[in-house]
Amino acid sequence: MKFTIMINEGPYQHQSADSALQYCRAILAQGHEIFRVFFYHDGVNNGSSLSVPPGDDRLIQKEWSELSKEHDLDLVICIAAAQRRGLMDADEAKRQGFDSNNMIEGFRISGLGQLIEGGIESDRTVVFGD
Amino acid sequence: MKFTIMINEGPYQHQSADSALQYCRAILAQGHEIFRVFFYHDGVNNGSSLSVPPGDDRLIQKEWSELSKEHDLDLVICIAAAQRRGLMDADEAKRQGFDSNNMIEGFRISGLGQLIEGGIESDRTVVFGD
Amino acid sequence: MATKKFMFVNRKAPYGTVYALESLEVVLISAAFEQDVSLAFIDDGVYQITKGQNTDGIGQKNFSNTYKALGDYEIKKLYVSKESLEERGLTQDDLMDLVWEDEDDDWAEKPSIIMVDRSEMAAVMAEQEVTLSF
Amino acid sequence: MATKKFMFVNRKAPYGTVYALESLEVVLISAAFEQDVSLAFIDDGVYQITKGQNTDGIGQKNFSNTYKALGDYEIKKLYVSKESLEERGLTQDDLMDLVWEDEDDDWAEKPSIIMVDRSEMAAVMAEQEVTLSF
Amino acid sequence: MAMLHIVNKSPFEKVSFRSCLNHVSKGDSVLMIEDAAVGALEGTSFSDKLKTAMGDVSVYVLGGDLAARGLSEDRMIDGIKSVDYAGFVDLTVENETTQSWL
Amino acid sequence: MAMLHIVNKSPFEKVSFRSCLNHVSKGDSVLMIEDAAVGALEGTSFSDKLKTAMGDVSVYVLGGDLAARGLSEDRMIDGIKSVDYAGFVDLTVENETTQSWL
Repeated sequence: MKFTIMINEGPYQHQSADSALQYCRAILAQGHEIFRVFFYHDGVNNGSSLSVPPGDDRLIQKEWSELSKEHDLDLVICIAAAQRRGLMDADEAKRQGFDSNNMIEGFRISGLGQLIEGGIESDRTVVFGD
Repeated sequence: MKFTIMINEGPYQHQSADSALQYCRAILAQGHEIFRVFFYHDGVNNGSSLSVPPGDDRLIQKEWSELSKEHDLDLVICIAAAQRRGLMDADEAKRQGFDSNNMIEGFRISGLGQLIEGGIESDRTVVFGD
Repeated sequence: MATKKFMFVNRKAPYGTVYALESLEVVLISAAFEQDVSLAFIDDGVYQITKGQNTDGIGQKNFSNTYKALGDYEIKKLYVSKESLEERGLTQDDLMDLVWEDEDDDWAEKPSIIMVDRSEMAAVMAEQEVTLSF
Repeated sequence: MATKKFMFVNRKAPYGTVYALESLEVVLISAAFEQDVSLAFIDDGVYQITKGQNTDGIGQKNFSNTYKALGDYEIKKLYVSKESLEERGLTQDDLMDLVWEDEDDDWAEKPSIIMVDRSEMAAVMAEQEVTLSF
Repeated sequence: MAMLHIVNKSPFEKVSFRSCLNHVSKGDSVLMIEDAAVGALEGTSFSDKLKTAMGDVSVYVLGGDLAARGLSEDRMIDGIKSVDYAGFVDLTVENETTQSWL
Repeated sequence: MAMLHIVNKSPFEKVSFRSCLNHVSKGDSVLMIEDAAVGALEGTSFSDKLKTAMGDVSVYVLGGDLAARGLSEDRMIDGIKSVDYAGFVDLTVENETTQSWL
């Protein structure tokens, strides 16, 4: 069965990013397919490359990044939400004239249509938020 | 009268950053003093330099930055909260071995003691959050 | 592409959080995919479509007029919870006059707001294939 | 530096949001400033100090033991709302046994948890000089 | 010492406003900001609770937040005063302490 | 079509859980995750409301979230089933649709 997941909150502040991560792992463990994970609102901050939590804490952004690599996941960050919150990849940073960028490997930036497409193409759409 | 303000939420997602900004402007307009503004939890994201909201929307991070310049405000970002969320200035980025940094001018990074000190040294401490 | 029944559930007041605004951005995009779109306004979500919103005092953009454009995008099923209005001391008169134009009826303006009680809202929700909450 | 009455108000459950954890980090730092510190646990904040917390299933660090260290930092006034416990089907037996050692009484262990009803909690809150909420 | 209690969440959505009213002291003030502004209206499922509290405390609303949500001041419970941000600062100064009900 | 309703907020803090129960259809399922897990307990100010709903819907709780908050499963309302994340996925598969009550 094919799933699309939407995540509305950033890492740490709310549990939704943790819950969604565990849920995605369980989907994959059962042999189902994840069509797309769409990060919206503060959820875009799950794609930050600059987090350095205390050594005994989880690094949620890296866990997403590694899960993406391992299972070739399509992790999509909403561009409009990302621009509001200051999350950008190298291309977007260049386009905007910034020296720095802060998007971790394994994510890509795209538009809201990707969320609707996910809803259409998937058998189940599940939302995690506040 | 001397004020310390704590802000617990990032820009856009919650109104608290907007409310705090308006409140700080009103404090200054009445001739009171702002001893410190302390950004905690997701509030650290108010210091992001990479935001590019739609042209007809406010840029909250820049408004803080400019208010700071104009009134020589002490805007302090909690280092522990900032590390969890991937917000860092150039020095911290260098120390952590990152090529990029994302803290806007007018803020500084420091520890939680700055919040307690603000509470002790100020006549009023006001919290904005979710 | 297939056509599915999409519902956008709005439970939160505007301006206090960004959800109402960014939800509306998704709704507008969904129009381009020609899906069967419904919106639900329950609990504090009913404040999103009150008339007379004025944001001069809070430094945020007033986006309430965007709801008036939904009809032009063929988004014309806005289900509003009767009980939610009542609890908040509001009536339908407090809501914006949201309409769509029926091209099969000489472009007559027809109301987009559909007042429903809880059991009717539950029945509408039960029909949906994709439900997005913000 | 002056000594002020600081109160940290905890109204939220742990793990669902970060506030409980990051509030505790502030409380620990406050100890270094030798202030007159009180904590209030009301509403869902009472879940922060339940005993037997086990976070194996949710991928987060269990930080509940940190509350047990508060006594060592001379933080020994933890006001817990009776009504909040009752509404949640809990009693004081469900809370961790939080204590401090009284050096003026041969280091006897004394309870840090002070059960109060609403009017008592209101009276404690009214005495504070700096109230931080998370 | 009088305290300014700041509430920012709708009383129809979260329990924080009720919790605030359960913990105020006589002579305190309550200020509604952000989503809490909707609590100022007369004739709601919350208005009786607030009116009862108004025997002991003064209640204010940030007018800008009320207007943003399309609600006019003439629909407020009698006795609630509307203030702007300058008035918010004044309330903070007049009361010795503040508590935000997050 | 049966729907899985996912609630993640404490019924003592926010209205979303009650709102969910007011909008379920017979044969639907309700899963409590994150802070909503505390709603599973017997003998609370919310338990009667949930037990009434259980005449029409099946109710589940994510066991890990219950345990994290120090609450043991033997204190749950009779008839609530504890699941892990694999069980969460199963519930999503068994029900044709999902709705998250944020």
